[in-house]
Amino acid sequence: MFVIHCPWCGDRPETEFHYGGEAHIARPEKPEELTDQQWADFLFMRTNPKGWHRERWSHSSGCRRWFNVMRNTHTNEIAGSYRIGEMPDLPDGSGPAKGAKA
Amino acid sequence: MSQSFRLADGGRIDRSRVLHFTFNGQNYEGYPGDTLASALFANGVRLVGRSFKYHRPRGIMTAGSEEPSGLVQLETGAHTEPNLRATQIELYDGLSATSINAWPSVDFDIGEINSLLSRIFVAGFYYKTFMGPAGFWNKIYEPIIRRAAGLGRAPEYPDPDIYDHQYVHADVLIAGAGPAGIAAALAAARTGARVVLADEQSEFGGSLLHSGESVDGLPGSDWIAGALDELRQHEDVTLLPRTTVFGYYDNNYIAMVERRTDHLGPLRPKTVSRHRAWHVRAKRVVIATGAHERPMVFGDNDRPGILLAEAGRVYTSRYAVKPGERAVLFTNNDNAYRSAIDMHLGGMPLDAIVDIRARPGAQALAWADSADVEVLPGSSIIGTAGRKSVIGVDVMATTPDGIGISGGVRRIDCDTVLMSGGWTPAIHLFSQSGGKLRYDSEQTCFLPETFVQACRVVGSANGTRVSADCLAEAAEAGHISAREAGFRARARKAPKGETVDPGGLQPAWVAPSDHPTGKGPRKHFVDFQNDVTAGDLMLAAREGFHSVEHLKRYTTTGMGTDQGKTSNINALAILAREVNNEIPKVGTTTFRPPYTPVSYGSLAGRNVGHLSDPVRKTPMHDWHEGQGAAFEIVGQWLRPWYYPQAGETMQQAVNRECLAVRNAVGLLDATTLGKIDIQGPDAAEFLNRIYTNAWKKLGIGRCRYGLMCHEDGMIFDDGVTTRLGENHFIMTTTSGNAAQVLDWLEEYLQTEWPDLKVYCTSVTEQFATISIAGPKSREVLQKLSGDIDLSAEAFPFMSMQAGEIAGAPARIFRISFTGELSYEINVPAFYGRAVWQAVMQAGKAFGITPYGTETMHVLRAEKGFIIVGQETDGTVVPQDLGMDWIVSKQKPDFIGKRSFSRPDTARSDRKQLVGLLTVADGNEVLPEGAQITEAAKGVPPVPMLGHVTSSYYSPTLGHSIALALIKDGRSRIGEELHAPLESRAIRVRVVEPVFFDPKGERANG
Amino acid sequence: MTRFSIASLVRNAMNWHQDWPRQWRSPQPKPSYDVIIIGGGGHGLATAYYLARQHGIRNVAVLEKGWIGGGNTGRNTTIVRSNYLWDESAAMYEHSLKLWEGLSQDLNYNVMFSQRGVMNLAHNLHDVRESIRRVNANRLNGVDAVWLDAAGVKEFCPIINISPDVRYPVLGATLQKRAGVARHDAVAWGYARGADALGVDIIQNCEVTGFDISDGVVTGVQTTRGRIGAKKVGVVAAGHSSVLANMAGFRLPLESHPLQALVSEPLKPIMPTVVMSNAVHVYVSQSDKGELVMGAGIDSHNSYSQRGSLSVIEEQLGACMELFPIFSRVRMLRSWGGIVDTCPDASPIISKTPVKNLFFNCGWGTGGFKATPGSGHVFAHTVATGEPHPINAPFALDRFISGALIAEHGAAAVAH
Amino acid sequence: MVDLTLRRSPLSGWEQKLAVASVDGAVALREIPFLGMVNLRVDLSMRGVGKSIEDAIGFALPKQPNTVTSRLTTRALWMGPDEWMIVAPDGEQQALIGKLALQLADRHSAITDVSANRTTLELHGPKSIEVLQKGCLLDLHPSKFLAGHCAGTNLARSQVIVEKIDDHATWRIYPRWSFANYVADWLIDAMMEYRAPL
Ligand SMILES: Cc1cc2nc3c(=O)[nH]c(=O)nc-3n(C[C@H](O)[C@H](O)[C@H](O)COP(=O)(O)OP(=O)(O)OC[C@H]3O[C@@H](n4cnc5c(N)ncnc54)[C@H](O)[C@@H]3O)c2cc1C
Ligand SMILES: NC(=O)c1ccc[n+]([C@@H]2O[C@H](COP(=O)([O-])OP(=O)(O)OC[C@H]3O[C@@H](n4cnc5c(N)ncnc54)[C@H](O)[C@@H]3O)[C@@H](O)[C@H]2O)c1
Ligand SMILES: Cc1cc2nc3c(=O)[nH]c(=O)nc-3n(C[C@H](O)[C@H](O)[C@H](O)COP(=O)(O)O)c2cc1C
Ligand SMILES: [Zn+2]
Repeated sequence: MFVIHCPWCGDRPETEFHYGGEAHIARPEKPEELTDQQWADFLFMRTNPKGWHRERWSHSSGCRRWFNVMRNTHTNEIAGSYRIGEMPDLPDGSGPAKGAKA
Repeated sequence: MSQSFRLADGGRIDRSRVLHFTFNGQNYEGYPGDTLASALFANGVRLVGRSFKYHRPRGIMTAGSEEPSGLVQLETGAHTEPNLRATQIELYDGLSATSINAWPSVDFDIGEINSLLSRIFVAGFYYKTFMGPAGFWNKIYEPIIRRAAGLGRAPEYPDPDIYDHQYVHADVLIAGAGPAGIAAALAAARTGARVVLADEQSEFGGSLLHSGESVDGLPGSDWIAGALDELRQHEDVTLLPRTTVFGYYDNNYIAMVERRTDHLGPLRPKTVSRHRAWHVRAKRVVIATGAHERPMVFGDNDRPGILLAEAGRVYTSRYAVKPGERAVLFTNNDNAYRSAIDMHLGGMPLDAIVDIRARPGAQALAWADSADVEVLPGSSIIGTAGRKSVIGVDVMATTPDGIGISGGVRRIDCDTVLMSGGWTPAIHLFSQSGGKLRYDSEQTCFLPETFVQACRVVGSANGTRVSADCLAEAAEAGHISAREAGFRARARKAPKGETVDPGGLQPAWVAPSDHPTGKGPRKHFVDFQNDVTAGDLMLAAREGFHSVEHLKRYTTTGMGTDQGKTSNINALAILAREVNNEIPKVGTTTFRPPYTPVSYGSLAGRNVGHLSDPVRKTPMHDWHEGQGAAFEIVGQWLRPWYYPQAGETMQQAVNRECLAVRNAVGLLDATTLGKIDIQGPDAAEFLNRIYTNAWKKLGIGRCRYGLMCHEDGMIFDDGVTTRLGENHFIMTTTSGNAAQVLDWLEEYLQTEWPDLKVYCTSVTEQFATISIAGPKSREVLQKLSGDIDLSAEAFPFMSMQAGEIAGAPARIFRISFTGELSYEINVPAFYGRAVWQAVMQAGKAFGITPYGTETMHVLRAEKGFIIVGQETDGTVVPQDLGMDWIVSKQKPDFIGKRSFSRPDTARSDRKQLVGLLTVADGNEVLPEGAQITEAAKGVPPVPMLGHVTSSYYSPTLGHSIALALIKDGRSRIGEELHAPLESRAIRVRVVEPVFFDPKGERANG
Repeated sequence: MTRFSIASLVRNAMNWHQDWPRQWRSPQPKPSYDVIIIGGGGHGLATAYYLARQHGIRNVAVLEKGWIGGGNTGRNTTIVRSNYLWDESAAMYEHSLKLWEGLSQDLNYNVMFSQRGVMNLAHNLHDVRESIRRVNANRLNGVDAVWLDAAGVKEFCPIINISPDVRYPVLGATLQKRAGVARHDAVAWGYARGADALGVDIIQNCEVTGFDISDGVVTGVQTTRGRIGAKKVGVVAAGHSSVLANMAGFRLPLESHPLQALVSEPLKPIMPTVVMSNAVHVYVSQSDKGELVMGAGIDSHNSYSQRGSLSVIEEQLGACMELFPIFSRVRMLRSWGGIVDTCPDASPIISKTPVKNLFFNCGWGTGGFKATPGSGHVFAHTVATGEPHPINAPFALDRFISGALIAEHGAAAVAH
Repeated sequence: MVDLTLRRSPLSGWEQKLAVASVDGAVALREIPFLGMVNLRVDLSMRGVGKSIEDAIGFALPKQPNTVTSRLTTRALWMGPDEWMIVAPDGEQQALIGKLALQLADRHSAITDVSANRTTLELHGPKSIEVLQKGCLLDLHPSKFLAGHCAGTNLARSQVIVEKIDDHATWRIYPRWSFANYVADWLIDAMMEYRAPL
């Protein structure tokens, strides 16, 4: 059970949070213009990386805010949290993925 | 004679009080401070159990939690506990224990026959046989194997004891309270840090409790007492004896189990948890868990009376008992001399030391010399004699390379053999933390190398062997840990320990014997619990099981209840030798929690029985209960299912309730519906995106039904939402989805559309909801609602009014889930009970009838209304339910829309909602979940068209009705199909899914 | 291959078992193979075995980054059943169950497939409805299934608590009698031995680190032991499937989650069958060695670390105490985790990919052990012929585009 | 006329049970029914909003997460960056709502009466921390969780709001209505061991 840093409430146990999967998968602005394949990409396809991962969490038992966490899925090391709309670099120096929405 | 092996004096036992206990039905005595193991030794009981596979007689081998073979079944009946280690059971008055895995008795065990077959029963033999003929495995072989396997017995009764949890934070948590742990705790506590110090034993002190060493010039026990006194002075120090640190999880989350009352025996208070699982989030962890001595692997090294050298000393020094009359030590290291000679000096004679090394250390020889104990260097015990006890050892000289033997056999009579193959630091917790190990070839053990979490390892656990160094490094670790946790104070002087060097060691993984290992009748046990011999390991290696993980699984070495604490290193060293690899390359198996077994009860804690999960009750619950309602579990809620009257069956009650609603008036507790208050200038736009239908033009005071889909187009929830003001809505959700819908709304607002100005607030629990339904509902309500005009014109269907009902502020929604004229009243939950009763009172004259969820289901099914989760299962889009009317064609986008046009979702022959009527017997109710086929019969796989989602007897219509999802169902209306059940098929006709009042006139009136 | 039998055991005992050969070789990788299978779990090894046996393709290597069977095959709760809801799944799992029924003899390796029955409990009316739906569907699909009421449940498993007073009382259960458990390690070893005997190279400690792809066609793999050429590559890497897909340049609809299991200390036989409960998230059986084997739910977050949270285990044991109050004093001996590749519809993917001659078999998530023989069998067909076997055709990747998902969440909520 | 005497709190009828569970000198538990509670959602960073609210309730809302500000008998608990729960004596909520509505009339905000949404349990005494720590994962140590702190969290299997009222180990626990009996049962159970000393 991790300690997750809520950008508002500080360090709290994982059981207070709800996991929301990979972050920065923006809902397409105009879904009707996408091919079925592109829509399937949005709906289902995930990077699911072994290593650094930007992911969404919601502090569901606390302040109910959604925010993002940078976590290494291999080691479970957590590098930090940031609010929706932000995009700090990952510890390995990589910035935002191309086309990713903050 | 009672306690004939008890030494005349000494030991940390309380001789002033005698404790009585039984083992295998025999009465014995012991003292407070004894473990069951020491008390058994005190009474000369050495045969304790039988081994797992060969049922060989076994005794106690250690004095601690690493014990592989001295396992017993404690107590009987509801209090019984299997597989406990005698070495960890604190003696209490009235204790009773028995041997396990022996039948009819430990003295005469039929299973010992396996021993004769042991030549066949080698590692993995069961993979090679018992394969045929077909069916024999289940019927013949497996039952026999199962009966032979297993150790103790599970209790047959529910547990009378309770268990709980405690969640705490610590600056420094210290695992193990030997001299190192205590020194670390002192240093950390002196800074003011919050310190938790835990030790699995009943007393703090670890090896100092028996080693006779001094600290700071004080006898060990005096130093411990002083240190504990000081620790108790610090407010923020928690001292936890009888507490095993069993798991080291991510982010320095430490799990421990405290045995709070086991040692009190039958006297224990029932209101206090027996075990408490501690969950500690620690800023820093200091691991001071000591080390385990390891056995020598030699011929028939498992007989009762053969034990670890250090254990011999523990029994004489700490418990003042002799494990036997005459002992021999077999070792490969100097330190064991010290243990054995201490024991000898303590009153348990040591006749000889057999040292596999040609040249024992000078210090060791001096110790032996001073105690006048004979040393046989360059010698090996090739085998032992005896059955239920060792009665002698056979010794031969080793060849100069140490691998072979030469010369004649010398028999040394003895009833106790001490063995020591060196020490294995207890790095279990460190490994669980994710830390990586390195191999130390001098000490022949694995030691911490790379740290992943914020911890330190000190003392014996760190491979530090000189006491003075242990104390110094521990004190430093305690201090630095506290400093890293934010506590600044100057370090004080570390306690000063003795500087005796424990001397050297020469690895000897298998002692040479008269037959090559594995090729003769002698067994060289490595894993004493699972009966894994050196021969088994060598066989596994020959068959290609070269990975240490394969070796473990093929032979089961290290998989017993001791998890190989004493055996793993020997096993992997033997493997390394067999495959010509280096020990560090072979590596260890994975260390996993728990360190020692933990009761399920303590992990479950208080989350059992009536506290296992919240039972959510509505404000009217007591009333329902008072009326004898039967309840349905819906998520965590309890909802009235139906209200049987005296003598009524469920069907009769439901019929009565249904008819009451259709003909007069009924009331339903609908409090569990989710309610979300939605406010903001963009609220209507938000609903437009969330629901499939249009919301912007909904008038104030008007209600509308909506469907929500997930992005994949599948229906997720439904409910009525009402516009309270230009920028203000109140949404209802299904009972089961209330929390999910709120989360879903927040998720979209916060992550996708932060530009929308909308606030959502859950008011599910703020309001009690009472649904009044039936032609008389207006009249009933009128009696309570004073000045609210309930006329159809003033208060039309699908609208809402605020006012006062029966003295409570209320919102009244004219909506209907039954198809009848109906009002849903929301009052602050405080008033729920009173208003409910007022409605009952007001309705009396009209025959008002409370109805439950079953009746609600029948009534809505008559109307063809769906229930999310019943007509839907995550694979259903609105169009499948014939609800195209609620899917906006105008809106450019809403959640789920894009998915409707995918090839499979756009198919015209998807499963569609239809009604079904039974053809032959109109009263027959189809089972919900019945599948629908074209033909009445067929050979599997029979093509299935769909299934019955809802099915009831409709008292209103006088026949049964059903809803079903049927492939291409809309175009099958009028067709006859079948519902094949186990023994017969029921003929059904496909009809429209609305059975009653298709025009909706009743609700509208 | 030396045949295993009681006779050969006795014969070898005479010689203190000195003559048993290796169960599989440990060859050096050849420069290239007709087929490379990535992943030496049960599914990968079974695929190799059936490629060699059914399709005569013997120039095959199985590349395993660690030790064979060390992935989910070696860490699962070993429940084998075929009572899935949808036709496509029933066909797949029943195909597999039929292979299980002859597997020990086929492999000449005792995989201890024990058909002691599996019960899936129902705790509320919704469960009951869904259970009956599944029982009916199963029967029509030729999968044995019965519905038991609470008394029937008690009769089949006398130690279960069916008191109506517990928080989530047992209202009944579906029972598949032909279902049961098997010895997980033996499955990997048995297939390995069988495949090896047919000429398949099993190469351990060989991690695939990249694919050689030219003009959209796979030509080989990069490994920690060098490049190995291949005409075709089948990836059967369970929790690591996404990692391999990412190497090949595409994404999969998978998330990797920790799933934990635990065993108790060994006990004398007490648990006669397998009991699963989706609603309270617990499943229990007892191994032949005597441990109670139990599984938990997945940790919600993605992770490739084979460890989960204690809280998940605690929750599951709370549920267990409700069903089996007599286990309260039993003790947990060991707990561990695996990495499961969960798929949005809780069904597997056995499919061609955007790269020619590169095939994936993944997405089994929390419940693929039971499918080991069947999955290997149809995947071998897919790899050998380049086209899916009729049984795995519906499980192709394109279902995520068309929307034709096979939603087995009901059967698979804690699907094992 | 609204009739206040008709009201029942989720733990009406539990008074005796809670009193019996309380142990002198160790830990005591009671329900404080019917406290007025108003949920307020608004963006405090909008100009003038802070002042408007101060005018309405007589003091400033806490900006510091998980803290409480108060004046006399009215307290404002930080619930989220744009969410507060204002707790006032029974009967004052309507006036509060009126004043807030007036002040925030032209502002995007949501003022919701949630007085019945949760009830209030008060736990007090030297053993109160130990009791809570049987099911609460927060660090409740007196040096960490101070008087005037509050938090949304879980207590055993229920979501609750926990507030520390004073420096003398007095806690308020706000469970949702339908969880109140569970939380009360759980606390009574957790207090049990102090009745019989170990
Ligand atoms: C705790 C737990 C309980 C479960 N219980 C059940 C159950 O009761 N019933 C059931 O049916 N299923 C169950 N499952 C699921 C089941 O274990 C899996 O679906 C199944 O074993 C998958 O088999 P596999 O051969 O595909 O995968 P694995 O056995 O995981 O094999 C994949 C192999 O690929 C290797 N690999 C990965 N990447 C590479 C690379 N780059 N190069 C080379 N090799 C690589 C891995 O090392 C691994 O050995 C459970 C799973 C878990 C974790
Ligand atoms: N390594 C050796 O070769 C060796 C051998 C014998 C004695 N010694 C001596 O032992 C002393 C070292 O002291 P130390 O404090 O490091 O070790 P120690 O053995 O004295 O103490 C370790 C303590 O940790 C406890 N413990 C172990 N695992 C635990 C767990 N998971 N949870 C809770 N408690 C646990 C044990 O009960 C024990 O009390 C020195 O004096 C040293 O000379 C060392
Ligand atoms: C069905 C089954 C039964 C097991 N029984 C035991 C057991 O009796 N003793 C034991 O130590 N481990 C047992 N294990 C767990 C393994 O030791 C090991 O933890 C598991 O295979 C995961 O590997 P790892 O812990 O090395 O990562 C069992 C595992 C499974 C899947
Ligand atoms: Zn927060």
